[in-house]
Amino acid sequence: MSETIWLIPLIPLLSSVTLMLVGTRLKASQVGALGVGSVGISALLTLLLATEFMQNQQVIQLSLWTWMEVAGFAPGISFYFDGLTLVMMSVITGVGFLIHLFSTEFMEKDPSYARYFAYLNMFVAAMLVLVMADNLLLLYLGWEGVGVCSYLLVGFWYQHNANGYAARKAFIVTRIGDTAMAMGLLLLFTELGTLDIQTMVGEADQTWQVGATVPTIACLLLVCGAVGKSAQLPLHTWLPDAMAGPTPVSALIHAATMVTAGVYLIARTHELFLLAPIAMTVVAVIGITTSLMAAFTALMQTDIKRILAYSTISQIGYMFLALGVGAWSAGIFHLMTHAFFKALLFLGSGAIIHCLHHEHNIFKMGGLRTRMPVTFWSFMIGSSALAALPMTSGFFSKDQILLQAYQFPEIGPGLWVAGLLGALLTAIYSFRLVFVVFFGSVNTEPDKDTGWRMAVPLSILCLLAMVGGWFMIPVSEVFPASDGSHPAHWVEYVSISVPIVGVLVAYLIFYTGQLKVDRLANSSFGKSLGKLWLSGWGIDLLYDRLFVKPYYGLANKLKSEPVDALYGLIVTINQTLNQWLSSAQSGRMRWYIASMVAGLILVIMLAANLPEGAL
Amino acid sequence: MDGLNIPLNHILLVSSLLFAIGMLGLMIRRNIIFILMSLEVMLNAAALAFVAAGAHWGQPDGQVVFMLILTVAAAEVAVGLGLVLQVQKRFKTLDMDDANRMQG
Amino acid sequence: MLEIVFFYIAATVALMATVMAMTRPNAIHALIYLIVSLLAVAVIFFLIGAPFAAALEIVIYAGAIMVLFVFVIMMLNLGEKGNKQERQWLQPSIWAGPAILSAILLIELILVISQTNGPVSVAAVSAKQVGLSLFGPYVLAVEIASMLLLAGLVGSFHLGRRYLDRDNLEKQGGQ
Amino acid sequence: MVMINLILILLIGGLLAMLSERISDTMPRKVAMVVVLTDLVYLLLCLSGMPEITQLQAPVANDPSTWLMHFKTDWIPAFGISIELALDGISLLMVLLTLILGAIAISASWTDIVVRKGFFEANLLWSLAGVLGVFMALDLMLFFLFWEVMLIPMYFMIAIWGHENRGYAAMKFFIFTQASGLLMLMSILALVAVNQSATGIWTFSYFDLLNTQMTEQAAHWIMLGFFIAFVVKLPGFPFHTWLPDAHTQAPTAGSVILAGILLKTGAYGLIRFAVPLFPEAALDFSSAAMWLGAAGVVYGAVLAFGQTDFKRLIAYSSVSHMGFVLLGIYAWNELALQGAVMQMVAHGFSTAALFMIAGSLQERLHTRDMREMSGLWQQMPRMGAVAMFFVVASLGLPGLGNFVAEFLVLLGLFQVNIWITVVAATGLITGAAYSLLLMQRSFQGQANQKWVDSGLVDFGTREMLTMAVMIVALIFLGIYPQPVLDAAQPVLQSLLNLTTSPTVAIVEVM
Repeated sequence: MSETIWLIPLIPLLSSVTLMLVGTRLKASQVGALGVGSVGISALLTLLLATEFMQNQQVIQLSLWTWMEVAGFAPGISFYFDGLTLVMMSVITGVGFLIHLFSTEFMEKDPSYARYFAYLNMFVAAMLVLVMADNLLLLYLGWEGVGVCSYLLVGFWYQHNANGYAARKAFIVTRIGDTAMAMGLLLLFTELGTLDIQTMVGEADQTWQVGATVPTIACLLLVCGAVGKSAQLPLHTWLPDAMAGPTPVSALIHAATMVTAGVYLIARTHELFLLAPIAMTVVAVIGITTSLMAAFTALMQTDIKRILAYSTISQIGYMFLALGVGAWSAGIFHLMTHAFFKALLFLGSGAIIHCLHHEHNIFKMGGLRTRMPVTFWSFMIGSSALAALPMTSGFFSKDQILLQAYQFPEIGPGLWVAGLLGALLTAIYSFRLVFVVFFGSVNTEPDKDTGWRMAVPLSILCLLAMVGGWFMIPVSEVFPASDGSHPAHWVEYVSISVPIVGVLVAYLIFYTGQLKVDRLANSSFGKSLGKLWLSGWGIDLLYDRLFVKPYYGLANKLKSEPVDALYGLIVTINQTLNQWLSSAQSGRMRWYIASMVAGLILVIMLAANLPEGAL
Repeated sequence: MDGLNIPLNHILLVSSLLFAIGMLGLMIRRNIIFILMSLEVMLNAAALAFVAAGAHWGQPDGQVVFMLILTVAAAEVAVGLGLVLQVQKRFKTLDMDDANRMQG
Repeated sequence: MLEIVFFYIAATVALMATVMAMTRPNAIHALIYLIVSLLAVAVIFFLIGAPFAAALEIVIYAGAIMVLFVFVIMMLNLGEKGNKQERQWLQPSIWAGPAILSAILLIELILVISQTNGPVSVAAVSAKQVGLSLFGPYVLAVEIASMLLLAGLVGSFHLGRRYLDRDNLEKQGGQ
Repeated sequence: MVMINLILILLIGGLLAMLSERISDTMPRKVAMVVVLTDLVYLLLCLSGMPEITQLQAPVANDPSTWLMHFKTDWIPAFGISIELALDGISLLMVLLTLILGAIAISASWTDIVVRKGFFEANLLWSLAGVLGVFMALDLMLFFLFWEVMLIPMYFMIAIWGHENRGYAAMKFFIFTQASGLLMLMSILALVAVNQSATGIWTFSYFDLLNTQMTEQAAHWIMLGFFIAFVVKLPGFPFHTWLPDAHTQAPTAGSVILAGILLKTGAYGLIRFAVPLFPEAALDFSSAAMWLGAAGVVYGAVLAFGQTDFKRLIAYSSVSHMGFVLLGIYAWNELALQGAVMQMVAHGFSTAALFMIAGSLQERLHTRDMREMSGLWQQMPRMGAVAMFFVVASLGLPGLGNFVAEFLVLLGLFQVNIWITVVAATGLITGAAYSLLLMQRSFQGQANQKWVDSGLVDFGTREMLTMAVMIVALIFLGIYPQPVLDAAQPVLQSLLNLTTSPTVAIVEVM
């Protein structure tokens, strides 16, 4: 098995290429079989691999060929497999498989069915390469690969310009982070002479002191990449717009897998970050700030997918918080559980959208509890997990994060309080969604309920979202063990009770209506605050003014090619000269004579001044 | 022919003056006839200088060149006046500027 | 002694006549001044011992060439209108610039000339001497000059004939 | 002799193609295709017969016998001018690229040339012959001759078969290249004269002129002459302004050859001549050259973003990409040089393909204005998919050739100057911006009813086959670039050895 792990990304890739080449000639059922089947096989292989790994705990390193070899720079097409990789691969292939299955029904009517699966398979392949890469350059290949797939899928319905805009925004904003990350790679290679992750961290340990400048800069550059990909402040603006893509895509790429690549990157290179405490603090601060910012924003959104998008940003903020405080395994754990419940929520919302004629506004839904029971229960479970209600998967992971954040030196309690506030908000917005959509009066009648291809993935994900918290992720070998001390019990109790309070608040406001917030909402302060939150703190607008518009302006201004004007000047000079000289050729006899005389005068003058015997 | 002789540079001075006047005429007149006349003056001034120089050295070369100049002047006037007639016929004027056909 | 006096008188006459020739609006008047100038130059030739040149000057220049001018001017029939126009053209603004240029050139020439010194030769150069060197060392130049004259002959014949062809004469007569 | 034959086949083939127009209207393109493929096969056969090819050993730069091929015969012995051709790894790569892209160019203009087809194909082949000569000539006079030979047919191609504003573009192209060619000639003569005064021997041979003794002042000026001549061709900022016009107005095959091959002659000249002939002077100049390169990267990208003309956008993207080549060359270490060579090859394919797509669009829509295109994917999904592939290739997607090139350049550059690297790296972002905009404006969005009604034809077999060649090439370069790197490595190593003489150390971190 260990020799064939390269098959796991290859199979979806081959399927993707096949679909691209001959997809239009295949029947829909064949396309579906190929698309789902390939990921299914990968999932199966991953499962086999997992069982093997659970028995022998053996790290696999497999080198296929040397990618390029120039002056000591020799990254390989080679894979590295350990517990962390296993977790990621399981999520990608497992959740990926379910989402593919879901898609066969969701996208059934789309004329570009084959193209959709081609992209989706390609994404799975790229994502697998990302997590399996044993060097940062191959990781970067996967990293950019998923970026392109994300671009293609967000802009899948290319006929609408808005989708194209969202897709480009997603790609370019993440590209900014990617470029910084590439600079990080350059720095790391220049300093350490390799990009091979395992060798590199070994070198780094020997070369650098904790807190030295170079690793700090390198780590911060990597963080830039992670921030872009994982939609954290300040590069988060693309994710809400990326919801323009088909909903299963949002579930797979923009909730479960790709956006967590940043978390994976930091976890993978955590040995470097341990050398750069400043970078870690930065990660923690970015994480918690993003988390709060996104949670406030999610409170005000009306588009079901945008709520989930901001919630994703917020949850990834928690993961960043975990990484920043050194709670590596908690971060990865949350990554996994988040993949389960957020995929569930997205697929659930996909089901709603699918059955409600592409309605996105939650206030036009309502009362769907009885009409779509499977979806309702999915949402109930998903939201509970998201809000971290006790015994759900989200509870275990988020609890771990908060507790370890509390123990972080100096700013720990502060982070904890902020995290709690986030958790409260999370509970409120997630149950706001549930109460508005599933309770109350029916505003739009669904024309159908979900078919089995939607119901099965939903059910499995429900199960995972419930019991996922009991999984033991095999990362103890990867990350340094935490010191195992526990904070005071009251900290734990508070952490547990906050989400419940949140649900209660949501219940009172959005279900019974006993808690009136109208007066606050209608006050001028409340209004402007609401507006600010609705627009995502106006960051989009700010960037538009600060970067996008000036860039367009610059391009427009330069369009006429100022450099060419320089060469135009040469032409103008020549033309002027030509005019002068040709005006001398006027045909006026007297002018000619006068100039001849002038010439004569000159000649005599020169001749007279010449020294003796020169002539 | 004895006694004081005429200084060479005085003759050359006269020649220069004649030349300058001829040239001035050449530049200020627009009528072709006058231009031709001015040319004659200038040629004549040059001829004077040659003859004077020849006389200075007591050699015949100066006069030889004078004769050559004479032929040049004759030919020039013959052709020039022919052109004058043509110009008058075509342009109904003898003004050189009006006869100008260049697009300068 | 007398030659010197004559020389200065002749020179003065030549210069003044030339100036007059250059400034007359009437072509015939100008021409007559020019003839005077040429005659004065002929006197100078005679005085500096070039009697043959003086003779040629009178015969060919003052005689033949100037007569040619007279004929052409008569043919063109410029009249009073031409005079008026000429007067109009002789404004100071027109001749100021050329005058300055000419003056500069003149000064330069004078400066150059002032370096030479010495009188002209006592003995006259006879026509025989001239003839000998013409058909001796300068024979090639003579041939060229003859060709030039031939070309002038053909050219002027060609140009003049067109002017004097029949219908043109009729048109002129008709006017 | 092999090298002479390669050039002669093209020259005579051009003549045949021109004459074959009398047989039938479609004959010239077939003849041209056969000629180029014959040339390619001939080269490959000759190579396969050589044992050296399997173990490309480091050629000693100033010892021609260590090169892959070498040919020398007298031409004008009085001035030491000879017909000297030689082939090493880099030349070989460039020659192969030339022949492959030559075939692609002929395929690209299979149908869009309607007048004087014979003469067109002849010009194309002659231009290719000139390029081959440039890549192989090692006598400077011969090099200059070929330099001119490749330009004049190109001028005709733009001036006769170009688009609406061809006269202007052709003239601009001609003046720029001619002026730079003149500069090069002057530099060559100056170099030879300097060498003559030092050694007393007249020679134009590259091998003899290496290590010419000259004063620092002389070296600087002569180097600058070469530099400008090659950078105009490259084109580097600020000498690039002929390129957008020439590319935009040239017929498809012309654009393909211009972008794919002709630009590379500039880069080749820099690597082969401008730096090795004047190592110290080039070193002194390197940071200015690198800033120019970085400026080109950014400037090209910003201008590309502002364009509305499909071809013009690609043309500016070339400016941006060739900036990386300039950066790579003047960083002058193995990583960066390998990156520059890779970029030359990869950019050859990716841009040639984009120009082909532009040509196909022009043929179908009779416009290049992207404001009139929109949603073309719907009608031409195959063309759209192919365009998408090359667009992501040109924005440097890992796994495709351009990424390897750009990353290596940046990696090498980073060791030399960090700030230039930072500036150049922004090219990756702006590159994404204009590339995706191109895609958005032409193939995505609401389909323009005008084209829906007129019924557009998607790529056919011939076009897909041509594109497939380039797609496969780019993927291959992207995931297994080693053959190209191996071919160039010994040459670059020997050049580096030649220039990094004991006292000179190039590395200067921050």
